[in-house]
Amino acid sequence: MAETYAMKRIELIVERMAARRAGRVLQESGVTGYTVLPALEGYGNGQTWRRDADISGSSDMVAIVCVTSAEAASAALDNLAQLLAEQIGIVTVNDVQVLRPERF
Amino acid sequence: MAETYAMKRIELIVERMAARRAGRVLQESGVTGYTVLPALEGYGNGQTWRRDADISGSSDMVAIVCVTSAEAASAALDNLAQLLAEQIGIVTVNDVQVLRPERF
Amino acid sequence: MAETYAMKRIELIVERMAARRAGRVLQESGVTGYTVLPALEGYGNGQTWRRDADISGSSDMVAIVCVTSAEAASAALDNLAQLLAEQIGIVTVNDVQVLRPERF
Amino acid sequence: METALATLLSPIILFFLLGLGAALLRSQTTVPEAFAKGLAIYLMMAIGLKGGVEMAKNPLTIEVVAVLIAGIILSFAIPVLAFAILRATTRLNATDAAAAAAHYGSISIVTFVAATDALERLGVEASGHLVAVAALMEAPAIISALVIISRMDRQPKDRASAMADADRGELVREVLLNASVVVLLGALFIGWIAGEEGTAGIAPFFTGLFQGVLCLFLLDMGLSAGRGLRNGWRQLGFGTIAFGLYMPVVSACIAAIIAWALGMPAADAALLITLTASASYIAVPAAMRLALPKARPSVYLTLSLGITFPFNVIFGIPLYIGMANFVAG
Amino acid sequence: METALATLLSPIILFFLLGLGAALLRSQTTVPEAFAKGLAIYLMMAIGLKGGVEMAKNPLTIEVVAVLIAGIILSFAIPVLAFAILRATTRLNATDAAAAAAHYGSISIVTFVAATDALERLGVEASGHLVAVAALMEAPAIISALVIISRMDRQPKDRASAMADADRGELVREVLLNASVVVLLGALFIGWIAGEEGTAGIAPFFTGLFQGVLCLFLLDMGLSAGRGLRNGWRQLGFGTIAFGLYMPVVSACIAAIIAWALGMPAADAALLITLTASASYIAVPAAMRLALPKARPSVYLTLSLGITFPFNVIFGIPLYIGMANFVAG
Amino acid sequence: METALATLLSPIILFFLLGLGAALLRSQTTVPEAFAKGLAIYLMMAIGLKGGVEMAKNPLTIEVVAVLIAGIILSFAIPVLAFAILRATTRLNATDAAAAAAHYGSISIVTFVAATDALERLGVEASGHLVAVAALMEAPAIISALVIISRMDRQPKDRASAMADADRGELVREVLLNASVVVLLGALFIGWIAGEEGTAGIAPFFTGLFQGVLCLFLLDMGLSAGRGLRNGWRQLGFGTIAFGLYMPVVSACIAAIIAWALGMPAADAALLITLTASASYIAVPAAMRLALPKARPSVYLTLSLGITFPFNVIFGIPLYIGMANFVAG
Ligand SMILES: Nc1ncnc2c1ncn2[C@@H]1O[C@H](COP(=O)(O)O)[C@@H](O)[C@H]1O
Ligand SMILES: Nc1ncnc2c1ncn2[C@@H]1O[C@H](COP(=O)(O)O)[C@@H](O)[C@H]1O
Ligand SMILES: Nc1ncnc2c1ncn2[C@@H]1O[C@H](COP(=O)(O)O)[C@@H](O)[C@H]1O
Ligand code: NA
Ligand code: NA
Ligand code: NA
Repeated sequence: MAETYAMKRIELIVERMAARRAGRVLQESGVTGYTVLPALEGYGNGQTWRRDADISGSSDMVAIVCVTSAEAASAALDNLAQLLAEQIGIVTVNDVQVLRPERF
Repeated sequence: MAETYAMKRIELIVERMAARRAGRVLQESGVTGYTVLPALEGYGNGQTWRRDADISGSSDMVAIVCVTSAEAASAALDNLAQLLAEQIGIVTVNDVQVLRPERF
Repeated sequence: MAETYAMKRIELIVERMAARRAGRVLQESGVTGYTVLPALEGYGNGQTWRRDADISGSSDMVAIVCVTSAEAASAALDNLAQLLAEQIGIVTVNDVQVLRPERF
Repeated sequence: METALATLLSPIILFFLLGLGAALLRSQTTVPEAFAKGLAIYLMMAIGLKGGVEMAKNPLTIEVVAVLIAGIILSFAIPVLAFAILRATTRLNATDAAAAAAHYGSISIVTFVAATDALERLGVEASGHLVAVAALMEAPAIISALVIISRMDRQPKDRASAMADADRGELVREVLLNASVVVLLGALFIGWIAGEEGTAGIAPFFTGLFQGVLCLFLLDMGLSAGRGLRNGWRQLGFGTIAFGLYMPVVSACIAAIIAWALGMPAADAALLITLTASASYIAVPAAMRLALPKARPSVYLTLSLGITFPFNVIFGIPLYIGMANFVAG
Repeated sequence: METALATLLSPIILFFLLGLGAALLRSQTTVPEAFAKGLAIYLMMAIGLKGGVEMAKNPLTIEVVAVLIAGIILSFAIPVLAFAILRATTRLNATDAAAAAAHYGSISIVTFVAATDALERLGVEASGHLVAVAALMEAPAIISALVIISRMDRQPKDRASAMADADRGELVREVLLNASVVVLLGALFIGWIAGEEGTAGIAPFFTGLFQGVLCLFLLDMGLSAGRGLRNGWRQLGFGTIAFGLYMPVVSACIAAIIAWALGMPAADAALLITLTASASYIAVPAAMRLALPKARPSVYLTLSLGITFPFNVIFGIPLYIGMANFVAG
Repeated sequence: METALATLLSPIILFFLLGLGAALLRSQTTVPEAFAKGLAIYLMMAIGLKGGVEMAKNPLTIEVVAVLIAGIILSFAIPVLAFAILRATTRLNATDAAAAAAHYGSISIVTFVAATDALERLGVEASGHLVAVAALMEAPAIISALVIISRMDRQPKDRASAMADADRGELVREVLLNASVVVLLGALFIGWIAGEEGTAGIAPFFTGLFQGVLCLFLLDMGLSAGRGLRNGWRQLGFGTIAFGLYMPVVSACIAAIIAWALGMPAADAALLITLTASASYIAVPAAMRLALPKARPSVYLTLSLGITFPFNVIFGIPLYIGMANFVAG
């Protein structure tokens, strides 16, 4: 079996307009990459939103996935706490195994 | 490092037409929010589907991500079992760390 | 509480043009299904890309999610290592709990 | 014969064949879903407006109402027949058979438009209220299929099979207020009250471009039908495939008799026959995923989109026009 | 009265009402986001080109410049007034009030176009430079709202509230180089230098189709407004809802006085009044998510898209045309 | 000179410059991908139909066949030359050089259309079969580049570098049945058999709107090119950037000689020269991701989309028309 290495996977679900800011926070925290996925609809706080049903797009969310080392993940969490105090969003971290650890 | 708290991440991959029903099941199970992501294509049961190649959209799937407490997750799994007996879909749960546990 | 079973969740973030090839690798490794999610934008290697801002689509990435047994996951990792040596992409694996293990 | 050739040489049909061929050759050409959905809304607006403007020219007579009612009855009735045939001649289970039957009772708006186009190439034009007939024939077939299934299932429902209230509400809205019903009837009404004069400013968009947009849409339909056929045909038995070919003709005959009984003019009869013969591939599949999730899309969609739609568009329409000329003659 | 009826019977407004009604009845009809965004770009190109071609016909006079400046001043000033009113009459906090105020200072290009369409139905046409006014009125209101908030917040900023340089850069680009400013001003400039002759080849697309595309877009606006209203109205107090109805009229009166002072012709005055009365629902919400993330979209968007936009399109435009005739008369 | 000015003042080019400028100023304006792809399909249908209708007017002569063959040979040959130049003058490795070379052998359909538009502004029209030449020049360059690379790589292939059968199948379909080949050739064929009369009903959509849609598409091309240039130019050495500017002229000279040898009329020669000088930015990048994944998109895409495309559209086309007039004179 291919050898695997422990890393962290950060998943940030955040408003679309805050995605760029979140990306900068991640970069400053030392991660080497991240990927932004679109969301279609969602529920929170008793309200639902739906991308195609709101021409202003002001409730749109995205999911940002970032695989990174434990240190960078820890720094990222510290820095994201502040962003999340201001913008709508949630963040999760969990352990994952990766191939090719030198990539992160 | 920012303090983190244990939560569950539920990921439900389900047909698009069942997403609303799944959302209602999650809400009834006591989760505080969830986000629906679109899928482009997929494979299962020896068949592939592709969003842009099927004008009827009848095979389209979505991924529903829900971060929630262990209790709500457990209730959600019970309730989703029934939905998944009828509609096409799979569900996974895993442990994650979050900031601001009061949000869930 | 509904009984759950241990499985692996593979997440592959890979260029869109390599998604089909990755799908074939997964199928050959014995997984029973996977789902491809689109990405909007991303960052890596000091460069950002953005789907709507590049008419050629040549930097587009997708996320491939695959829930599968430990054996199939191990085979998939072996086979993906080779694909990832040629194409741009990263792969993560983690433990998840599922309902209805006979589905995988 | 001449009709058949004229139909086949229409660019609309040629683009359909192009898509069909490309998909069968496994080309990865696709029309993005968001773009195709936008075009579909455009087409329904254009069809509705045109029908409404035509309707405004004549008073609403008792004959018009009779045709509307006939359409609704056909939509309710065809699924009963289709279900009986499928159960008798194929090995499909009750759920799959009911779901497929619903598709044949409902209608395909693109087949309707292709027939309108074929009529125009022959120099005739049908009445505007046929658009209303089309809109009204969408939903009854779904209700019919659900009644069939609930009759079969007489045992007391446990929690799993009984539908929750919220789920039922979602289904009702999907059946009665789906995009094609809303846009088609809404645009019909707008065309009707605004009239020819009121819609003159929007005519270049909705009338001038109609045929061209239809070409693009039919390219996409061809791509979808070809892919559906390539993936799905192996799952269908011979009896089921045959059903996809003769059922439209059976429906057409029934509609022809009704058109004759109502004394409909030839062009109107051709459209009523076409609507009855056509099978849904957007509204009904969506409703079936909600109402009968156990029914397999690979069965009903391959039938309606992969087999019946190409059959109707290529061979059916000239045949139905011929039948209409016969019963109206 | 006649104006009001003519406006209401325009297909554009009827499609808006169709969307509004469908969303209030909880229909799931939607226009895909990517398609709607594409149409929005088309509309802005068409508006800009038309304005530019008109502008090319006349020299740039001092009167034109005066109107441009008046528009900018109105966009800066209205938020100050709106903020004061909201703080005095509602329980909205400063951030929510400032964000909402920014929307009312900025403009809605669709309301502008609906007014242009209403004028054309009455046989009058406004000057091309009003398009430039529209483009220039987008951004100042945002700046105004941010100044208001920064004045309120006198305590020394900690790291959390001070904006990072990169964040500020993003905001500035979003405010000054957002899609509608770029496309509107760019197309205006292109229309201006290419002129009627240079744009003849593209006229069928940008002029002929304009009204039809607008119908499709307004169907989507109606769906959005109806959904926003259904979800959001419960979160607004009575005072806030009332604000969404009287604020456009207040703004309109101010603009009418300025139009009178500048001696603007009636059609131009009608558009300046409409712009001032209209509230943004695309550019400003996006900027507010960046600049004032704590302001609640459910407040400002329900106000501008759910209340003020329908009010303006249905009742406001005839009123503003009437006011313009009065002050220009 | 006059030609150059007429080209630069075309709204098509002006919208390209608008997009380019906005992207260089880091505006976040974008045209949604799904919408742009839909427009691209429209454009290819329109181009194909027009070419086919033109071709139907004249019999297929030996001269036409000669031009088709010349195009295919050019597409095969240019990558060999481009590869040699890149290896001699830049530090690109063999894979990057081969991938970039493939782009220059293949064609850009938008550059082709911009040249057609420039010719029309000068009052001349080229023959319909040049569209067929465009379609046939897409793929050979890709094959050529793959042959070059496989020649270089003489060592026995291990499993990693040998392509699996399924992968090869996917590549072959991507090269021979990609969307632009399918739609372009399909529409050409449809236009050819339906003829002017058969396509009259769809002419308002495909002919009337063509230039307008092109403006919207070129706005998007400008945004893409500007962004690509801003992100990518730092990764290219001076030699590589220079290649993006002189290579199209080199290719143009070769094509001009062939056009002269074949005795082509000036307008046709201008298009053959333009095709040869143009570089692909959709079909070839996609094929390269499959066939040569190690080649860097930031190199070949910045070259073809960020440097050569703007050069051709702004400066190249007037030059190529001049060259064509010279060799055909
Ligand atoms: N627990 C959660 N899990 C996943 N997504 C969530 C969760 N809570 C909120 N969201 C997403 O965030 C959006 C805003 O939530 P809220 O901040 O609660 O209004 C929702 O509409 C969802 O898309
Ligand atoms: N193990 C899996 N992991 C991820 N997605 C899956 C899996 N199995 C099925 N799917 C998704 O569910 C769809 C239907 O699968 P099936 O029910 O097996 O026909 C597939 O096309 C995939 O998109
Ligand atoms: N650590 C990571 N986590 C998530 N996505 C990544 C990561 N690294 C790279 N990516 C994605 O892969 C793309 C190419 O990355 P690279 O190979 O580093 O140029 C990026 O633009 C991201 O979309
Ligand atoms: Na039917
Ligand atoms: Na305003
Ligand atoms: Na070339």
